Amino acid sequence: MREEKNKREGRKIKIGIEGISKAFPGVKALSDVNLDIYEGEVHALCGENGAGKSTLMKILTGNYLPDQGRILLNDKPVVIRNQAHAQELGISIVYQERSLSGNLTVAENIFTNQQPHNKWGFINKKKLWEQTRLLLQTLDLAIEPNVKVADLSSGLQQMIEIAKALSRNPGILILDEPTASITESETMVLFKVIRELQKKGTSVFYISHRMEEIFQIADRISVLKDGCYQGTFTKQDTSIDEIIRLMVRRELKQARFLSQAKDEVVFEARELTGKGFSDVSFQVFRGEILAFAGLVGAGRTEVARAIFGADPAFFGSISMNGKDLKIGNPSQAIRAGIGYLPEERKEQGLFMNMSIESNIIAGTLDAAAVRSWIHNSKISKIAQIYTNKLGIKSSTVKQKVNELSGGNQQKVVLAKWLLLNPSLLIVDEPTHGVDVGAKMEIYHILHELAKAGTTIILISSELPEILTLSDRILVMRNGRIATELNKRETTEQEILAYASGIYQNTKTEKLLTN
Amino acid sequence: DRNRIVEKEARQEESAVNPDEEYIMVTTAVNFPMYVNHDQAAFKRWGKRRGIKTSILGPSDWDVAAQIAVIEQIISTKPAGLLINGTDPGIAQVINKAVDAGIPTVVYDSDIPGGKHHAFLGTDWYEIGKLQGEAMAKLLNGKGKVAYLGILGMTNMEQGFKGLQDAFAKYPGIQIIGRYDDKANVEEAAHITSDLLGTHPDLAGICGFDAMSGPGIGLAIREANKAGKVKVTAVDWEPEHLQLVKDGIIQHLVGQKRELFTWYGAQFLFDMRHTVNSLSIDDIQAGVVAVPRKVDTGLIEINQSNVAQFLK
Amino acid sequence: MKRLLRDREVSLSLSIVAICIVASVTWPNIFPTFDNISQLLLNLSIDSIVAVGMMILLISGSFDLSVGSVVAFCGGLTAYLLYYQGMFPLPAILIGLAAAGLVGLLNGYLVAKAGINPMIQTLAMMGIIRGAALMISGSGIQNLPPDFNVFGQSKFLAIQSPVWIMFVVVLIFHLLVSRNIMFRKYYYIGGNEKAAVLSGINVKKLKIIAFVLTSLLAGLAGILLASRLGAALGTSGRGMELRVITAVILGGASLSGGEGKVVGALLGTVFIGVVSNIMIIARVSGYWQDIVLGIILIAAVGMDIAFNRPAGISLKTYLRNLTIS
Amino acid sequence: MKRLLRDREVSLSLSIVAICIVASVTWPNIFPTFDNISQLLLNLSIDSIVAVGMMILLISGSFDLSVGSVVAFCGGLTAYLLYYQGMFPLPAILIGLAAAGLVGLLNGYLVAKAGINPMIQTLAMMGIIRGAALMISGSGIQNLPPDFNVFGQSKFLAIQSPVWIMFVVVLIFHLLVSRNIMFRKYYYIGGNEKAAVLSGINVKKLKIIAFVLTSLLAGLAGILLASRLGAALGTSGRGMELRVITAVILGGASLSGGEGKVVGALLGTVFIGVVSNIMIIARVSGYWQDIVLGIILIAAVGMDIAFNRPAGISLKTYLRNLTIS
Ligand SMILES: Nc1ncnc2c1ncn2[C@@H]1O[C@H](COP(=O)(O)OP(=O)(O)OP(=O)(O)O)[C@@H](O)[C@H]1O
Ligand SMILES: Nc1ncnc2c1ncn2[C@@H]1O[C@H](COP(=O)(O)OP(=O)(O)OP(=O)(O)O)[C@@H](O)[C@H]1O
Ligand SMILES: [Mg+2]
Ligand SMILES: [Mg+2]
Repeated sequence: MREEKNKREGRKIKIGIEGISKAFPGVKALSDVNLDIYEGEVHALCGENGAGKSTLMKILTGNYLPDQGRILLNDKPVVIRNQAHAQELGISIVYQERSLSGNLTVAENIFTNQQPHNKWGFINKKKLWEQTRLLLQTLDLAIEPNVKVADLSSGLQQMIEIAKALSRNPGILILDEPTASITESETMVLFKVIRELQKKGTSVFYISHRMEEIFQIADRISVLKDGCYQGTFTKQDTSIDEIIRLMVRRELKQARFLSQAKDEVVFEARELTGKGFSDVSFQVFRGEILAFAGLVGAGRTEVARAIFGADPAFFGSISMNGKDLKIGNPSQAIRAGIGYLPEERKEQGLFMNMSIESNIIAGTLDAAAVRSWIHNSKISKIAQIYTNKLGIKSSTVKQKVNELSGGNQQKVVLAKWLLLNPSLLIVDEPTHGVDVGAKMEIYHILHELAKAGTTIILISSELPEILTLSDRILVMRNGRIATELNKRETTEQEILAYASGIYQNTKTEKLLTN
Repeated sequence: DRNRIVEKEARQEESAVNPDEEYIMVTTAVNFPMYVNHDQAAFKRWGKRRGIKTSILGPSDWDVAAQIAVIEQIISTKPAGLLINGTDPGIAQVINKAVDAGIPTVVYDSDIPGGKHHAFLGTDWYEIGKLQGEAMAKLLNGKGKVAYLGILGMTNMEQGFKGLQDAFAKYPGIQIIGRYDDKANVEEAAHITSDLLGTHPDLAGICGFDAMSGPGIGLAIREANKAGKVKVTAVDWEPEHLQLVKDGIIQHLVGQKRELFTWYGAQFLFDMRHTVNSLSIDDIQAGVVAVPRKVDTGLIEINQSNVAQFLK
Repeated sequence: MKRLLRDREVSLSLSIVAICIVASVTWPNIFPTFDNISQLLLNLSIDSIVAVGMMILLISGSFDLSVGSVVAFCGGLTAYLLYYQGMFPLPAILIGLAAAGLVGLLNGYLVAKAGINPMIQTLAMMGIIRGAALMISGSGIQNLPPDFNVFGQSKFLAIQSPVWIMFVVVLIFHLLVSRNIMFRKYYYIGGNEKAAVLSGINVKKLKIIAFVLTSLLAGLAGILLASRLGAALGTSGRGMELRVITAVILGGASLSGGEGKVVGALLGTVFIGVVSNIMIIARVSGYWQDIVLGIILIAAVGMDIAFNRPAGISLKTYLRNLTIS
Repeated sequence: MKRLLRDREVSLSLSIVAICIVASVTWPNIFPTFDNISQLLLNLSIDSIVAVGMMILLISGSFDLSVGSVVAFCGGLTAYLLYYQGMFPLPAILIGLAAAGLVGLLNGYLVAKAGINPMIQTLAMMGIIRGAALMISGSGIQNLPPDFNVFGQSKFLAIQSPVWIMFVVVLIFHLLVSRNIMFRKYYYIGGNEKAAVLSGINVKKLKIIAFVLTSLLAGLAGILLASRLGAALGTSGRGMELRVITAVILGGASLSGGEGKVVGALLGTVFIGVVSNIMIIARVSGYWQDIVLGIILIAAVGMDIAFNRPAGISLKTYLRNLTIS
């Protein structure tokens, strides 16, 4: 039967997923999912946060055993026991969450399990580094193989994850939201690589919440909704809107936000200089959404962390509502009314082993306390309000966040900051791994904040996001502000051009020469 | 005639003392109060009297290997004499090493079988155990359950226990219900004792064998106010022990004359170094050692009757 | 119910109760007597008070090896002031506690601010303070004034004061840690220090406070011990650090931080206390004591883990997974 | 250069050299003599061998408190077989090592597979094995056969065999850990265990191996000690665990894992060894030796941190940041 189908399609099926179900305490993550991927095909998986995409992929990589159903590899049923076994079968994955050891070098992380070695098991460093260089070149990365991964920006770390997956030159490559923390230009590189792999007959599962990407790279698109399979479509005979409809089961209208900026300067940075950035000066107005664009490692996060007092600034000054600020640590920043939503939710944003409610209340315990005595019921109440407001999917607010899907985790971090309600909120990759529906919700939330007079600095690597949400755009390059653009008259191309240094306006030229 | 000889010796001594002549005492658990207040105090006092440099070295924990390490490191600096606390038979080798290096070497407290040290001053732990046993037997008029507290795995205490057993052998009515390791730690000793009191209502007596057994047992007995009901014998006569005897909580103490170990030990070293008594033309050539080989300084027994004499 | 069994406090209490029942049945007129139980509690009161502080430190993700030395030091200093300076109990005690607090401040400052590894810092401090303690109390200080000894020797409702003090300390800190804003923050610090900093929690300050608290409680324990003994001994508190940390971890804390409740600390010490008490009833003596205690410790934790195995895995599969390599 | 100073191995070596120079100037004809140095090395050889295993464990993110007991146990067992069973050295040694390996296997299995907290597991094991050691060798066994003692007492190039064995062990494991594909994986496990699992590394198996190795090395140390002293001490290895862990952390490891090199373990023990040797020469004893050692420890680590402060911060600012609360 399957044979016939193959013939009909005229293509060989690499992996067949048949009636796979998987339940976790409290949730049915997958129920009776059937889909298959051809040899040399790019197969996109779409679905809301918590739809079960990652779970399905983790079954293919032996992280979980399915409760029901079976996997066919080249038409032969296989039981994938563990990660190592999956690697033997030629399945390799870029996990949604980081799986790097920061204490080790780029080379060691990329070739974790198959470093070149002699018969005594001694590693051949020279060879290892050569191989690493080659691999990094294919990804256009100018990083030395012996750099500690912990010293890299999150964007670069993501590229290392990709290199790691490629290093095993797999027959099946799974990319679980690979572009969540990298920028357009890296994405382009990634796509180039994918196309080449495709030619070599590698099958690629591609998970993303960015519809444009999916329609750029995928051959076929499958949709999951609450763990149920919604069908597979070839790119030609479907549309973004149809896919989204299947994902969220409701209409999403592209919102057009109009500026809420008043002409009252709330925050100003003068000649701010620190590790990874220098001479950064700018103003933000009340109710404005100011975007920072730039390539990976442009230094945007560093600027944000310096303003927030998380890292020291070596030089320069900042002022809030005209008054100069001396900020030594984040708690001072928060007291001064500045908030920062970090880009690395697992490492910097979340208390993974704690409940949703504890995470949401983390910054504002006194909101749930009377004379510094905590009322747990209050915490739950507050948490409940915000989980509803942001539509966080969870069995209860007492559930541990490490059991949540990536997107829902992101919403939990956001909730914490909404609760703190700062007058200047810096959001670093706020929709990092958030599904289209939720993304819209977050856009609305941010916009509502702006309307209510909160000033927002948006650091994002997603140009459409920047163009939808922001009022003004600062493009950073090599730790300096390359230019300032107005949302109305700019385009993605122009932003990219400045970010990558193709255009340089006179101001930056001066900076670059001296 | 003889008083001339005496003068001669006296003069010899005075003249011989040179400024960088140093006598070193090496012990383990160097900060252990009993050592500090008896052994080390007497040793220092001796040095002051003679106007001779004395040093005291050793690890602060009970760590025999470390004591050996210290001795080994000292040997290469050729001190005038070594006064070594005989903590464990395992130190025999390093003692011999010192002797072979031509350093006058005296061991105190417990003798070291197989050690070639020139002299030993101390008491027989077997004797300590025996005396305690007999005292306890008297206190119990020959019948009752008895428990043993001490540091397990230490030679001298093992000998002590043997003495205890042999003493009890004569009294079939006495039964040892168990040996307990209080790790020379007051809380442990108190802990074990009060558990014993709580769980063996018929317990008649407790024998403590390390310096902390007494105070620990005493504490538990007081808190269970079983003073006098359960008889206690222990070793050592530190202030806290004496206090407990005075309060009638400990009935019998067997103590050592530790001051004498080190005072005469040091004197022996000095006499060897200065050949104060040469018994031959050349004692070293003749293989003669001109100090006593073994000195038993004897024991002190303390109970209600004489405790007042010891309380300062 | 299943949910309930999941936290260590409950499972540990249950196993303690179970053991006690068995013991009471086996030795009906030895174990469950009032004397035995009150003695048992008295013995673990000192450790428990120290364990409370240690629990808070472990929740915040660090620990303190110098507690044993602080016990000796604080007791010694107080005794010194009472005996040689003829001070009144209260001022002597206060000065003693202040000194203990200072030690904690030093530990906390050097760990939190200068970033010295807690292991090295507190181990070094353990040596330093032990030296100081021995210097002060020399051969031990006896005959402490009765009006100081009442503090640790008086009884209330036929139970010794240290036991009451222990209960009060545990109660107060259990409430604080579970309900108070400041103390709640230690869970965040232990859970994810980076995130705690970015959430505006003043991590360094709180860490220092935790170390100070631990030292203060150790100091209190030392003073109690001295007044129980009516004497201060320079050697007291030896080896306490590991004993206490073990009890605390047994009580649900983890060296990586973020977990544990204060009652857990008490339960941990109680568990160990009960076991060693029973061993003496059972005539387990000599070398066997440590062996048996060790085995029981491992067994207790092992079973706890087996019962809290991930849902959906049968005990059979769980055990099979253990066996196959 | 700056980069170089950053790793602990270099900075520690430098401070060791500095201290040695000062000592050589102060006591020109005591400290820098061949006798003293070789004696110094001999004394730290035992600890160093244990430290190597501990370093590997710490790199993988756990630790072992039972090493001290294993030293006593393995030495005692071997001595027992030699003395009471009249065995030949080689088989006795092999059986001793096998027993040590078994202990490690048990620790590793219960920690890695059953998921028992390493602190509790190894502390319990410490008690169990100490008990076993005392049972076997009681208060120690003397007069071991000469053909066993050669093992630890023979000299080569005027230096005692334990020193050579130490160097060989350090060298081999340094090479393995820094270059070998299997040992290298411990850095992944310690760095990010989850990631290691996700990358398909057999974490459990490797952890078990690490524990076995540590016990084997402790066993070797115990046998060496016994044959060096010609006797098995009942109390040997007491308190060794903390001493060794401190040395290893001083040598660049961290309790959270993923950091450290094997030479670091050696440097750590050497540092402590040199300091205590100098204290002996300087006749520092009694209360002061722990105090001095503690202060030096803290100072050493504190300075190391101050020198490796984040780039761009002047020492002045760094110190100011330390002062202001
Ligand atoms: N280890 C786990 N324990 C309990 N529940 C889990 C676990 N992992 C996932 N889940 C639940 O399973 C469901 C599917 O999660 P999954 O991560 O597959 O979603 P996803 O499609 O990847 O979402 P996202 O796009 O946000 O990554 C979610 O409801 C999640 O809460
Ligand atoms: N080429 C590179 N080699 C090594 N490290 C780099 C490189 N580029 C950037 N980094 C690291 O990244 C830091 C800047 O990244 P940062 O995250 O601040 O930039 P970003 O614009 O926020 O990037 P992202 O978009 O990933 O957030 C630098 O301080 C440096 O540590
Ligand atoms: Mg996912
Ligand atoms: Mg960034």
